[in-house]
Amino acid sequence: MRYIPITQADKAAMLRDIGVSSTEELFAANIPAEVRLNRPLDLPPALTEMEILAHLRELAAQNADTAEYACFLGGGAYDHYVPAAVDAVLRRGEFLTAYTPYQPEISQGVLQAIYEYQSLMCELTGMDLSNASMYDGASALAEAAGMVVNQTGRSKLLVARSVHPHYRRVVETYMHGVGVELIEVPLDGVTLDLNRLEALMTDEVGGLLLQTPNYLGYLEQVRQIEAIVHRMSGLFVVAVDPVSLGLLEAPGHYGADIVVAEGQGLGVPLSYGGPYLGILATRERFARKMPGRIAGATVDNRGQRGFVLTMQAREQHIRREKATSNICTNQALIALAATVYLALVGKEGLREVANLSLQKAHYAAQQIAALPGWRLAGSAPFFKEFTVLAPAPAQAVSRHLLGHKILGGIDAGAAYPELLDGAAGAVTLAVTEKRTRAEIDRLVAALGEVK
Amino acid sequence: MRYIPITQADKAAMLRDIGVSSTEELFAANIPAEVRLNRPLDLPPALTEMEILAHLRELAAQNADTAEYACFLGGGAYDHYVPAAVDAVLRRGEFLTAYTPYQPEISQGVLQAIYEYQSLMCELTGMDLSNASMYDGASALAEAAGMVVNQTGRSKLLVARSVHPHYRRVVETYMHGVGVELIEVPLDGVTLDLNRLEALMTDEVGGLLLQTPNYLGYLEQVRQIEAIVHRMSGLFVVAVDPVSLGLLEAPGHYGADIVVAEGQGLGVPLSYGGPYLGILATRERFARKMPGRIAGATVDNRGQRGFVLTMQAREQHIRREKATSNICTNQALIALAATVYLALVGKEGLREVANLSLQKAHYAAQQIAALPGWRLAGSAPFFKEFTVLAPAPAQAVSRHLLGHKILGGIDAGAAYPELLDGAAGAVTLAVTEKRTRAEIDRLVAALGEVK
Amino acid sequence: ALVPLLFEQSTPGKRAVTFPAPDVPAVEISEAIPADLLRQVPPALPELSEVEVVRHFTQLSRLNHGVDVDFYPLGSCTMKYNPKVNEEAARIPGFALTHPMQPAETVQGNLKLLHTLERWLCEVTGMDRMTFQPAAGAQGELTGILLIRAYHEARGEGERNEVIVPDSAHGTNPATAAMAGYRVVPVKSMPDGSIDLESLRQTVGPKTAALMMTNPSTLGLFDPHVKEITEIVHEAGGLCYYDGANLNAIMGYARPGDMGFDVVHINLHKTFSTPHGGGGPGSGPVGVKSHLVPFLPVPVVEQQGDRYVLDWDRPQSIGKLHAFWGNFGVVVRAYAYVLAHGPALKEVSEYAVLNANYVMAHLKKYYDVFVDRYCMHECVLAARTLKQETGVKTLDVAKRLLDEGVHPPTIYFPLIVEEALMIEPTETEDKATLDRFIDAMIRIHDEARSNPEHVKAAPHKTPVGRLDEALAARRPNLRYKREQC
Amino acid sequence: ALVPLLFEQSTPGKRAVTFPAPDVPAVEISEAIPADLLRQVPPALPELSEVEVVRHFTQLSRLNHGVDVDFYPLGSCTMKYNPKVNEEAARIPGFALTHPMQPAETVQGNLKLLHTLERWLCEVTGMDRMTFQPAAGAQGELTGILLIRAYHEARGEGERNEVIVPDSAHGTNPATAAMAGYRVVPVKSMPDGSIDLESLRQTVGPKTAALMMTNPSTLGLFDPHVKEITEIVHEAGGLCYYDGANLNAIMGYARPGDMGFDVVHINLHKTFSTPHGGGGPGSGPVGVKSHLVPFLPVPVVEQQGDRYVLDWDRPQSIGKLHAFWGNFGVVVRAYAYVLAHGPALKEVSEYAVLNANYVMAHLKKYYDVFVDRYCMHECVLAARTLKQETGVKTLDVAKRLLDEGVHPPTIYFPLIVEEALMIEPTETEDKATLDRFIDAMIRIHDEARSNPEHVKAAPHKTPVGRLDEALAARRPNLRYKREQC
Repeated sequence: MRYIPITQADKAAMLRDIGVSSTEELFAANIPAEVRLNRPLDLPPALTEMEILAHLRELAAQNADTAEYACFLGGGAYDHYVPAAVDAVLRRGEFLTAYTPYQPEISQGVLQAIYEYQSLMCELTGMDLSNASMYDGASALAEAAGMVVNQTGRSKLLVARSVHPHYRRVVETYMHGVGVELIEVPLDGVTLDLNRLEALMTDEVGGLLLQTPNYLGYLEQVRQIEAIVHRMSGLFVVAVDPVSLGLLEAPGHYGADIVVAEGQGLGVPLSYGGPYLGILATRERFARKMPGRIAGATVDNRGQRGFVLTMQAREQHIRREKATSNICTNQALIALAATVYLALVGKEGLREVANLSLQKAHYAAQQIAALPGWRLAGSAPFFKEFTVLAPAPAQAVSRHLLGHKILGGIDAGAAYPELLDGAAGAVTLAVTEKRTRAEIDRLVAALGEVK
Repeated sequence: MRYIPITQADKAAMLRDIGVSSTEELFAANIPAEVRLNRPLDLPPALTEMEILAHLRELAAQNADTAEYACFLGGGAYDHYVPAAVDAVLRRGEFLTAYTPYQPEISQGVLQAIYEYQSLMCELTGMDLSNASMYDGASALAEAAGMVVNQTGRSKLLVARSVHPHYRRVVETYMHGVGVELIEVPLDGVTLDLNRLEALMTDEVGGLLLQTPNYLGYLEQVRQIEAIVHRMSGLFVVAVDPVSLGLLEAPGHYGADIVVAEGQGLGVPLSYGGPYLGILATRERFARKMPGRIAGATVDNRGQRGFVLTMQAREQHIRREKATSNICTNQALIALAATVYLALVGKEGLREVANLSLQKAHYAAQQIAALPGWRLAGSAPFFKEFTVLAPAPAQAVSRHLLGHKILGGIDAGAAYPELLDGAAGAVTLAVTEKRTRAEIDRLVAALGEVK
Repeated sequence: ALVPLLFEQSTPGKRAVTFPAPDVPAVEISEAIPADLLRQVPPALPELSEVEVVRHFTQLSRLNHGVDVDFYPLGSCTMKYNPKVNEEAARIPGFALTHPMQPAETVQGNLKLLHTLERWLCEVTGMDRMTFQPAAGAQGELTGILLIRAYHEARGEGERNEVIVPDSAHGTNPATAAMAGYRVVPVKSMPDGSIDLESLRQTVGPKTAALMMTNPSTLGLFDPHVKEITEIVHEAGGLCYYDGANLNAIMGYARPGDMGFDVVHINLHKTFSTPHGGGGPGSGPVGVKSHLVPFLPVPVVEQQGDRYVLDWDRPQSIGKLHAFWGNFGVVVRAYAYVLAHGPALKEVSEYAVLNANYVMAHLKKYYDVFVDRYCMHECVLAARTLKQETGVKTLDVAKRLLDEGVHPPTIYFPLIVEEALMIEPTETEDKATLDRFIDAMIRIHDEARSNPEHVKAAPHKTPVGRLDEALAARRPNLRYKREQC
Repeated sequence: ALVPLLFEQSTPGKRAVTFPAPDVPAVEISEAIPADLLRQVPPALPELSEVEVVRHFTQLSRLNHGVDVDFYPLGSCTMKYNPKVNEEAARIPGFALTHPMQPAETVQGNLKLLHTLERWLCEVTGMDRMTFQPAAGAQGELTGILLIRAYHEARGEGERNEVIVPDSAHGTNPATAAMAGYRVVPVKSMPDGSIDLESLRQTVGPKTAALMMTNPSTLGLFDPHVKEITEIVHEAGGLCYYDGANLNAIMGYARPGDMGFDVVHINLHKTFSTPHGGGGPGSGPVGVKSHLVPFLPVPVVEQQGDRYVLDWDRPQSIGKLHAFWGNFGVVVRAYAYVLAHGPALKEVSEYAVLNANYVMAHLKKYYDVFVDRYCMHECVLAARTLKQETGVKTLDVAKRLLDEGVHPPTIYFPLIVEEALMIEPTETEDKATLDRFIDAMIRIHDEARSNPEHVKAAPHKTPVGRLDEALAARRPNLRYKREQC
């Protein structure tokens, strides 16, 4: 009877009003015997609240976490600081336990927050409009790919090999069914090969999916790339790290047609990979092709400003098989987290986070590159993440760091063997504003022990 | 500028409106030079939010806590389970950041919660009325002592030696200034000596302060004691463990005149001793002598039920030096915690908590008493806490348990040397519903190793 | 404006959260980053103090309804109470502070939790394996249909290009099929929402890849021929997809796997009580029968002795749906929820069905019922007669309910019911709340006769009145721009 | 009723939180506990489900105003913003889950925190040592006066039995003196709230134990003769007690210790920004000059090398005020607050004073100001003229403010000002909020002339209207009883 507030007396009265003698009659009237389950569910015995928490704490204790370990892992999820006020807002029951604001008159809180989120994403990315959120960065990129195909009518797409391998895999998965051909543009060093891009970017190709900073941490030459893509009237899709936009140019200012991002860095805990936040922003002219919910401002019959869900003619509950996407439930609460986060750090704060991450990452890179047997995988500019060639396999590096209570060492060589160049391993490291100099020095010292 | 939202531009405009050129003028106009501090405060440099939490986590890591150690400590603070919904309610900004409900029209939330708290305390204790809270169990007992003196006009009070030594010390501190003479009633074994009580309880004595279960964990013979106290028209003040009232008779039903309690067990974290909750309930006829805030039901000018602070003529802000107490800020949020807790566990749940604690404590006591060299300090009935005589000094026992990740072993012999009876130590142990049989067995095994 | 926008409250120079000064030797940004990649104009984020941010969102929240505030019988959305202990559970540092790229040996707790919940949910649904990657129901559907596609392709039956979807289905079903590259073939429902077997028999064929079905249907009624339906599809070589939107009706009573479904998705945020968050995050795990296991997204959590690993080596896999492993924080909450019930999960469905029938029993005298049969976990009523007689339509009834402090039911869905009101009370509501709702619905029904204009002008007590949605669509204002304020 | 009482919502048999079955061999309760000590009738606690409890308190909270909701310029209460990080700080398991009876070696972090904050607060106040035992300001006062009593008694001057309290003082001052067994001797204030030196000179004498003083006074003005005042008292053999209620005005600018005070209490929930919680918990640490250190409550936290211990061996101690060591969880929050500011604590007072003067500058044309001088952190205005001219009194102004969504100032205090309005904006309010308040106060002033009856009937927009306090006092209804519902 956990969480069920019907007493036996109430149940009896209710059954009487319904006109049956047991709930079994209700089920019997509906479910034919041939599909009835005639045994109890084979589940562990119910626990009380106290036991549930004790059990889960035991389970969680079997993990290493970033409270105990210094985290230099990145690869699309970053250990940025989450201000305390973010969770204080998220815990408000009116946000936490509401659903999609179908009834705007009692949902102005969620609706205004979405409108503010959309506005913030436009400011960050330099784009005209944003939806109310996608599942994560990877599926946002896949939805953007679908938009490109729909918009251009071209069924080939270029994907930079420097895009996060998981993201590429998600794009492939989404595009497989609709028969889109994905063509990989290879690396030249640690960034996209512009010559190959130029050759591959034909007028049969809908556009390019790019990520910058890319998976290895390096900044792509976006202005040159933009020119190549647009020369063939392709669409230029850019996946970014939103935190980087405190320092780096907004994709809207260098010609991106669609910007996607993983929003986790904006006030969202690592939480073993989710729930995160897919950001998707685009140009006004692609508005009707955009997937996902959108809130808009309007007025009520008392003359007050208010907010509603709008442009719903794109969506599945109206358009069904002709919808721009099947997305329904999205990541509203995480979008709220990002909204609260950006309101808290503000204009200066985001720049500070970006700058601190950059400073510390560059310090770490310099120190590691100075270690005998270690060198940077490339000389391209980077933001908070970079890749180093190691004198040992990446897994050995990672294992060694664990012994020093450090999480770090994504195996870049596994995904990009072309990078190794004779080295035993290639390792990607991320450094956020949370990492202290002492922790970085500890990392460097530990790496120095790797042979 | 942490938490200060005035910008330099705003400041300038405000100074202009005020008609000064700097805030210094405002201070200069008020504070004479002779008392001005002419140097910066010698405080550590300001930290950012991120650094504050990191620093505090480091500090907290220097403590042993009950998440890591099995806690068998009691002595007025108990490791009972706090349901998650309690803190969810307490975090609501409207409760957390309000103050005493001086403006009832926008404070019905706090006021109704206080009214409900008062009602719950009356139900628990069997008394007619309760105030809105006192600081803690000890000061509640001291305030009750003051009530007795005021009500009876007798300036001597009996205090059972079996009352928590800290509580007795607080009562002494409070009573010292007003010249009340406190007379200690000694132990007979592990409970009050009824013969001595009978002898000491004269018609010059205002009453008796008793605690049951007492500091050593044992139940006092309240019915016999009540008869003795009332025979001399004294007032009978009883301090209880509110959790015990799920099983034990309510003091209101055996003639208590004032009931006080430490409310920590009702949904309040241990928090190294505070904030806790002082409960004070009494008979209707002592209403005007009761210290503290009281909420009452009334109606508004629209005919709706509402709640207000009432009976304020007792209080310091009206009566000044003639007030029943100087108390102003109390423990409202902790009273709210107790209210939420009791609503969550309800009638059955409180009984379950009490019963589980009793069952586990008795199991532990039996097992320990069966260890060679160990025996119970007395044969009186007990609830969730008991005292054992040990083959080693209490501090050695406590130290040994720490090595087994167990917190336990309050030194009863230090406060009650008469208890030792030749044993090397006397140790009080508490067992709540949170302790598992495995933990108790671990405790027993560890104690078995003590020589 | 009830609450000004963050941007409207912004003042240059205000700060809330600040960060420490760098503790490493400074790098010149201009040396690290080429000028053409540096931002020239910083993003115009609002500048506010912490008190303003907290007040802003506190005030916004107070304009919002949620399950924590009062009844929320939004049909099809299963707005049940979200236990507070689960919020604590998901915030345990050992879960919340783990990085998705940690080596498996450092996240054994996470992997064990995923593996265990997979087993439990397979038991509830009658499936063999499950993936937690889909972030919501719709992504679960896409995953499921792509699994079916991969199955057919692996068997050399890639020419199957049709997915059959009943006309009563949620919009996500046809939209999903289209996203997976399928032609959507509608099949008509009978008036009781069940699938017309004859029509189905005529629809299936060598082009049939799958049937997507919600059971109980969106009318809240269990399709008695479900076994026959899945057999018809299977005989035609198609597979059967179970949309778990309405799983809250049948737990412990029946299992999609036993009905013949090959794939099923579950909405953890509905049936397993994770908070809806104003529109997510959800979680839409997908379960499959053994013949579809090779196609599951990578990686799959496998147990090896007493260790758990992520298995990426699955050549037939459809790929990935999520950058990492899905909405793990949501999964933790669902795990705690199952633990809180054990085999008594069955009672969840029992009381969900009881509550829906109780509401229907009381309201069917006042609102139209098209199928007068006991319902499952939700009941679909309609204001068709009311509209004919008074001009008060379903939308008006819903808006008037707002004045009663409860969230209205889903309206105008399913599409096959005119002026529909789809009421899903869930099992976490007590009789008193249902009675209050029933009384309100009856009062509105009566008021529609005595004072229809008052109902049509509703809501009257909400912070804003009826909003001009047409204006919002005609002149889209989708973001703040400085010149607007 | 807006929200039914818990008891009115109760239904027999409902449960929220449950507990596991015993895992130890059963003991018969009747064997463990004598029958006459067992409860015959269980306490009639309400029986509710978790969803009902959460909704109940969520709904109640929505009827309540707090600093998180909007402006709360309640004079003398320092309703500043409470940083959210401090809520996290106090909940760190290493703090929140420590037991007060743990051996010192297992709580070194706690003891270090207490010892460090003691040092910091001594620096802010100019005192030598401090105790954290008092749970609130009033208990701090009692502690302080008992320390003074112990001092005189130790010097054989126990005959000093008078405490001098200005007539402008908070009620806690005289109430405290009486609780400590002293005769309260009032001393008149000058119209500007400062102490009449002549009158003071005539009042002090061999009976004088102490003077209790708030500076700035409750009129928000700093007493320029404070040094002379403390000297007069000291010369007469008395000690000086500083009521820290208004410390938020002077941090970094002046220190009670430097003004000649021997004892001071601080309200952590005011000046150091710990939440007021609807009326507590607070924390009222007391600082003393060295001559009072021997009398501090036991135990005292002492540093020995790099270890911290609790020192109980203090024969001259006044004893204890709290069962343990005070409201530790509140102390953690204050510690975090000091860390967030460092020496910039001075700016807290700077802006608190700026804000109060800004409000006064704008409102003194509309409301009476008795002392036209720059104020400190709060300003005292009055509606005396308004009342004379319109019949609208301070209470009406306050109630009308409720309709504006802000909490009214403290009213009818200090007692020496007729129709007083005591406004303390604190430093955590921005100019826009102050302007909104100023506008509202002016609007009400104007409305009092144009439509006085509307003001007198206020509030109009709150969930309840004016409440009948007389009825509440005449027919006390202080608890729910079953027959009432």
